[in-house]
Amino acid sequence: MDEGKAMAAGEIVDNRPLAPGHYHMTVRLPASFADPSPGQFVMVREAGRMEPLLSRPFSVFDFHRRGEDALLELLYRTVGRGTGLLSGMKPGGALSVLGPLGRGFTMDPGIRRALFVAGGVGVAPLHFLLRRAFASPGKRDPGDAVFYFGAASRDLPASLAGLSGLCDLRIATDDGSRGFHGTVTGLLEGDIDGYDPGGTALFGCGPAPMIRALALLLADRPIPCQVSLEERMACGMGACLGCAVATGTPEGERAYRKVCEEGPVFDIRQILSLLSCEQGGP
Amino acid sequence: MDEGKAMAAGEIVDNRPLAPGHYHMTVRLPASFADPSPGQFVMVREAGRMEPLLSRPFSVFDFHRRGEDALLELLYRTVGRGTGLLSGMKPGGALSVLGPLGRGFTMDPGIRRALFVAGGVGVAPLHFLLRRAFASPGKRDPGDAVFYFGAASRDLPASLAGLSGLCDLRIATDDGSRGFHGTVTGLLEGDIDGYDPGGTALFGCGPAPMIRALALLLADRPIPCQVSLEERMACGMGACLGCAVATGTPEGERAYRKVCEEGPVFDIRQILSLLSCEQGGP
Amino acid sequence: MHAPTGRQPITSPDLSVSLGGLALKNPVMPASGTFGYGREYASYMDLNRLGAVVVKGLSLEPRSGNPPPRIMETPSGMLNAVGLQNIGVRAFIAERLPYLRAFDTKVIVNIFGETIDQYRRVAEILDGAPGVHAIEVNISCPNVKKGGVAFGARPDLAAEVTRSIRRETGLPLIVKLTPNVTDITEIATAVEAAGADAVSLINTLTGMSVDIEKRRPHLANVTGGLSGPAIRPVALRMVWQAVRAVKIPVIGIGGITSAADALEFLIAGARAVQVGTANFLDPATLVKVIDGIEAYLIRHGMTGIAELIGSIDTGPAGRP
Amino acid sequence: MHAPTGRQPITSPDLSVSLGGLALKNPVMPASGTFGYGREYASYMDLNRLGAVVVKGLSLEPRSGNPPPRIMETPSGMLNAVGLQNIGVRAFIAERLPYLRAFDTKVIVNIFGETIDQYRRVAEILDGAPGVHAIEVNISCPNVKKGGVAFGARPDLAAEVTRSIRRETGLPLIVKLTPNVTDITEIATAVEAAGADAVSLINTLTGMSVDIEKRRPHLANVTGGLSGPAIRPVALRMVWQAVRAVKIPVIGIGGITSAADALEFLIAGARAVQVGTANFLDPATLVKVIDGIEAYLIRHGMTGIAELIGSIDTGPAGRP
Ligand SMILES: Cc1cc2nc3c(=O)[nH]c(=O)nc-3n(C[C@H](O)[C@H](O)[C@H](O)COP(=O)(O)OP(=O)(O)OC[C@H]3O[C@@H](n4cnc5c(N)ncnc54)[C@H](O)[C@@H]3O)c2cc1C
Ligand SMILES: Cc1cc2nc3c(=O)[nH]c(=O)nc-3n(C[C@H](O)[C@H](O)[C@H](O)COP(=O)(O)OP(=O)(O)OC[C@H]3O[C@@H](n4cnc5c(N)ncnc54)[C@H](O)[C@@H]3O)c2cc1C
Ligand SMILES: Cc1cc2nc3c(=O)[nH]c(=O)nc-3n(C[C@H](O)[C@H](O)[C@H](O)COP(=O)(O)O)c2cc1C
Ligand SMILES: Cc1cc2nc3c(=O)[nH]c(=O)nc-3n(C[C@H](O)[C@H](O)[C@H](O)COP(=O)(O)O)c2cc1C
Ligand code: FES
Ligand code: FES
Repeated sequence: MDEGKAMAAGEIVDNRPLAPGHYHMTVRLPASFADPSPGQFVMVREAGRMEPLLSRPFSVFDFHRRGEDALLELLYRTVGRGTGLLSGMKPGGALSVLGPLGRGFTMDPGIRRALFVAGGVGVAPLHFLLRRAFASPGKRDPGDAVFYFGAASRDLPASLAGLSGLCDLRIATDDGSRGFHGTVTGLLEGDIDGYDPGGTALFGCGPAPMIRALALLLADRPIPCQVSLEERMACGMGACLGCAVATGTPEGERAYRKVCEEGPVFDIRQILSLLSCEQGGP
Repeated sequence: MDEGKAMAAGEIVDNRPLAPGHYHMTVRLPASFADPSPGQFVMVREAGRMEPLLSRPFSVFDFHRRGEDALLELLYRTVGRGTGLLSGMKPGGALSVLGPLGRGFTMDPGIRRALFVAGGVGVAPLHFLLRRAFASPGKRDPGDAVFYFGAASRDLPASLAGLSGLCDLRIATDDGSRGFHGTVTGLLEGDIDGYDPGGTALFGCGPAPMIRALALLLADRPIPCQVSLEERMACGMGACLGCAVATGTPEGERAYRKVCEEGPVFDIRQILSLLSCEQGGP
Repeated sequence: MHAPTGRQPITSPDLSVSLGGLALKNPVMPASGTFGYGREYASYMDLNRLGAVVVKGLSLEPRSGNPPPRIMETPSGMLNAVGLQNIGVRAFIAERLPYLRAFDTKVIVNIFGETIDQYRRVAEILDGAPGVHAIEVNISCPNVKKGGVAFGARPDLAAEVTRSIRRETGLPLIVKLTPNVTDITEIATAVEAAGADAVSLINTLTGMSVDIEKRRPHLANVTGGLSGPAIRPVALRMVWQAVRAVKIPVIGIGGITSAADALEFLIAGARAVQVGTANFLDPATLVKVIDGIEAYLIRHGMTGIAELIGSIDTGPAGRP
Repeated sequence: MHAPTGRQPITSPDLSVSLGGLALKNPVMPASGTFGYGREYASYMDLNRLGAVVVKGLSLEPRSGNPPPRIMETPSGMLNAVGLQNIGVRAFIAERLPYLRAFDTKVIVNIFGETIDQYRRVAEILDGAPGVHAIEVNISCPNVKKGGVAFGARPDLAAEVTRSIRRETGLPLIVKLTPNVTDITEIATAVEAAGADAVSLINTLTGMSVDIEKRRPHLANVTGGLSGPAIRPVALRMVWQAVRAVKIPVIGIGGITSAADALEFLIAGARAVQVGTANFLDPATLVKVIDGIEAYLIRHGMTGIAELIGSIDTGPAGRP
């Protein structure tokens, strides 16, 4: 019996727009909230409200402890009812937070160069991974992290300018207002053959078309790649079987796996269908 | 076609507890909001929220115009989900307000003495009636208004101390912490035969037991009495037939009438059943 | 996927639909019992905007309805046990219909009875009344013990009511179905065969709620009809099933609060929609729904609502 | 009305109930399919607190379930089309049951099949498995085309499934009913006569929702099962009807999120309750429901849950 986890009471400390339709939120949680690892997520709901009914999953964008508090940071895009209501909440507002949940990214010690590929708000878990793996003293050399960041326009990358100190940041925008004019995978395509597959690893998160393009790009290139997937979730903890993603093993076995429990991070080569992956796009 | 009415956008200016479980709220409305008359009510909902689903009816406690604004005041008791959520709203919060609705009190010019009988939050419409009929210059003499106010304890009457300047205020409390120790109708009972039935009129609002006791008290006393009733409402405007109250005519006809449209103010002698009248009690 | 084509931008798409002989300027109307006799809403909207006005259910004789409490809120819904209170069909024709005739909108009269003969006679009376454009037959109201439930729950009885009314009137005949059945398509096909020009669905689901302090039902009638957004998924499923089962038009009803909700029904194949409980939340809902549908058609470059109706792609799982 | 009497204050009322031979320490358990195989929730609560654990529906062979998207939120509810994905009854016994046996709580195994024979064989396998305390037979899941729907919608088929399982096992047999029927009492009485020790209801209502931008259903399976607070009034009505129709215990299910919700069912006559969708909103819901029921009994001076169960006063309208 490993009893003891619970929904945590969260208080919004800060909630502000970063770029059109994108918000950054800081939530104060009790010290008992466990340390999330990069790629893990939380299920969030407004405390005391029943609409929307289900909690919403968000990747951890950042996390620190300060005194008795745990501070959770989220980056989210307003796409519907839940995120719309969330964006209207003010500091002091009460949330219920379940987590940290799921299995995050694994950064093999043998990795010499990490390539990050973020599409839009898919930057959230990669930001946390980058900070945990490269930003702390004694960690890896920022020069070994190349961060490909695609967005609709310059606004979102501009608002996350702090990234550039932690890595070699390469930006692609759909409207060409900053960096490469095109998709992030288009940008990566130009570079990819310059990287030595040995010792390189790719970490991706973004809208379904991005993940598909990435899978295509890697089809005949032996670079390991972990992606964080999305699926509609009810429980976030493996109980409802709602968040199925079709996966395949090299032996040809086909199975639905639970994004919430066995993911959200998967080896891109195990995902049979990327069609239902819809993280807020650039 | 008398088109032109609509749900009005309201902004909470102030919302604070007056007494345990009782709140006073001021709502700013557009100038186009029509003047309510005493006894009329409004249907209120949190703007942009679907839970609770139905709007909630509240009597007008007071109403003024200031410049371009109309200021609506409500007095409410937290009894369930809707009023509970309302009590948590902060200044700046957005409401949708439909009204003014229903038929209010009629103050016959021939009335020389008005007796008000309020139970708990039932004071709301009577407060507005008192202010409209007695508080303005050139209006009636406050000495002609006797206001019987029953409450659970001294808290609610104490918070509405301003009433005493407008009338002869007589308080009854269930716990005896102020005024008469007992029900408001018990207090009235001791006085009632001192009033000359000719030229006297009674105006009541309160929980069902109070209204029933009042009806009993008046059974063989020919004082006219108007009471504001409550019933669960869906539309507030006569369309759903949800708010039925059984009424009878002197000719023995029995009919359901709509509290929202034909009331909420009725001649107490027309009400066949007072069982479903449940306004927040003392 | 359905992006605007290279055609001229559409500025006023054609919203008109035809319901088994009844031509409506747009597919949006109130649901019976939530719009009074129309006049109640006239100060909140221009009734001329509506596809039709559907009035509170009428019976041969006036009915006083159920004792209060009659309504109770439930999660995203409400229960009602109004008990089909109404002024009776003759008083309606004498006192309420003249007002409605002044508007350029269709008047659909909802009727019910406790016996086949009562249904028949109400229809007979309405048939001769100028200003009545169609009859909607409630074979489904769950509130009245001897009322609709028996008719709407059995295909044979549903067909019998339909046939008997069909004989009385040449007016477009809409039969309104109850969702409290095992197989909605069975009832829909039975009334189609019996001469209905259209079906409308759903009426309310029968529900109940209990006051745990008093330990008695919230409604004096014990059970009531559940309506509102809570029932929308059930309504939409049944409408989709009915659309595939019958050839006559289907009118979608149940939990519609916005143009987006209405579009779900139209895309699933409903020829028109009715808005019920949402009228209580905002009395101008109907007009907002109409405006929203028009805006959607424009945004999607559609010249008319016909392009939208039934355009759902259900993929492999939806094939019959 | 029901104020505490002059008796000693009650501090720990008796919550235990008996379900056709199955003794539970309290009447609260999870609904199948919302609690995994139990272990998923062990870090959020002490499983020993529960009246029983009810596991995800099991079939003879493992099932991979439906393609995604499998769930969609609706007003106060959710649609699911998981498609009864499960590891199969044998893997359950080998891999999951041992874990559950360590707890001092009853294990109820939910089963389903596509043929009478499949049902029968699953029951047969479970009958011999130590640590299984009761079988709940899902004759109602609406997600699988060839699955439960046909059995639960017809009294004769429902009875046949019940009988065939009854022959295989002496374990307490709970038959779980679908609400997608015209008359729930007909099915309840049929399975009672066929040997069920209890009935549980309701399973999900079949529903649907449409993505209006993509113009296709939100669920890959087109339709799904509606659960959550939205369906509570329908569930409560059917439970109340079933309680009056059968003598065996009735387990109430549908939209329960709190002790207050659970109390509605108990007062209406349910001997026990199951909590489904609400486990997703707060994984500690079940324990909160148990604590809340106990607090209510204390507040009302009741010595045990038996005083509460079926204590509803429905007044004149509720008389049969
Ligand atoms: C593990 C995980 C991590 C996530 N991390 C983030 C994050 O860090 N920042 C962020 O902005 N979003 C993130 N998402 C997506 C986020 O959960 C959805 O955008 C959110 O649930 C939408 O809620 P809504 O009520 O606003 O939208 P709805 O009104 O429910 O739906 C609006 C649109 O959003 C899509 N959508 C709904 N739910 C999901 C979902 N679970 N996943 C993907 N698309 C969905 C719908 O298909 C629809 O097109 C994550 C999702 C998962 C599964
Ligand atoms: C014309 C009219 C004027 C009113 N004026 C006031 C007022 O000025 N101040 C005030 O505090 N309250 C007033 N009420 C009562 C108020 O509308 C209810 O207290 C409120 O709707 C309860 O909402 P809720 O969601 O908090 O309670 P719920 O959770 O819906 O119910 C909680 C309790 O309140 C009772 N209740 C619910 N709705 C009503 C209702 N419409 N009337 C009476 N009891 C109800 C229920 O029976 C239940 O016991 C008025 C009601 C009417 C009809
Ligand atoms: C208060 C109320 C009264 C109703 N009265 C009738 C009626 O008289 N005749 C009828 O056919 N349906 C009646 N209905 C059912 C509605 O017309 C509609 O079918 C149902 O409410 C579902 O739609 P909604 O969810 O949009 O409300 C009534 C519904 C409500 C809420
Ligand atoms: C995701 C999900 C999966 C379910 N799986 C099963 C199942 O395997 N077997 C079963 O009998 N019922 C299943 N159900 C139905 C529930 O047990 C329950 O009857 C229904 O959800 C209504 O209760 P609720 O409103 O509390 O969720 C499932 C429900 C949900 C939401
Ligand atoms: S969200 Fe419930 S199993 Fe993944
Ligand atoms: S509240 Fe709808 S008619 Fe009175």
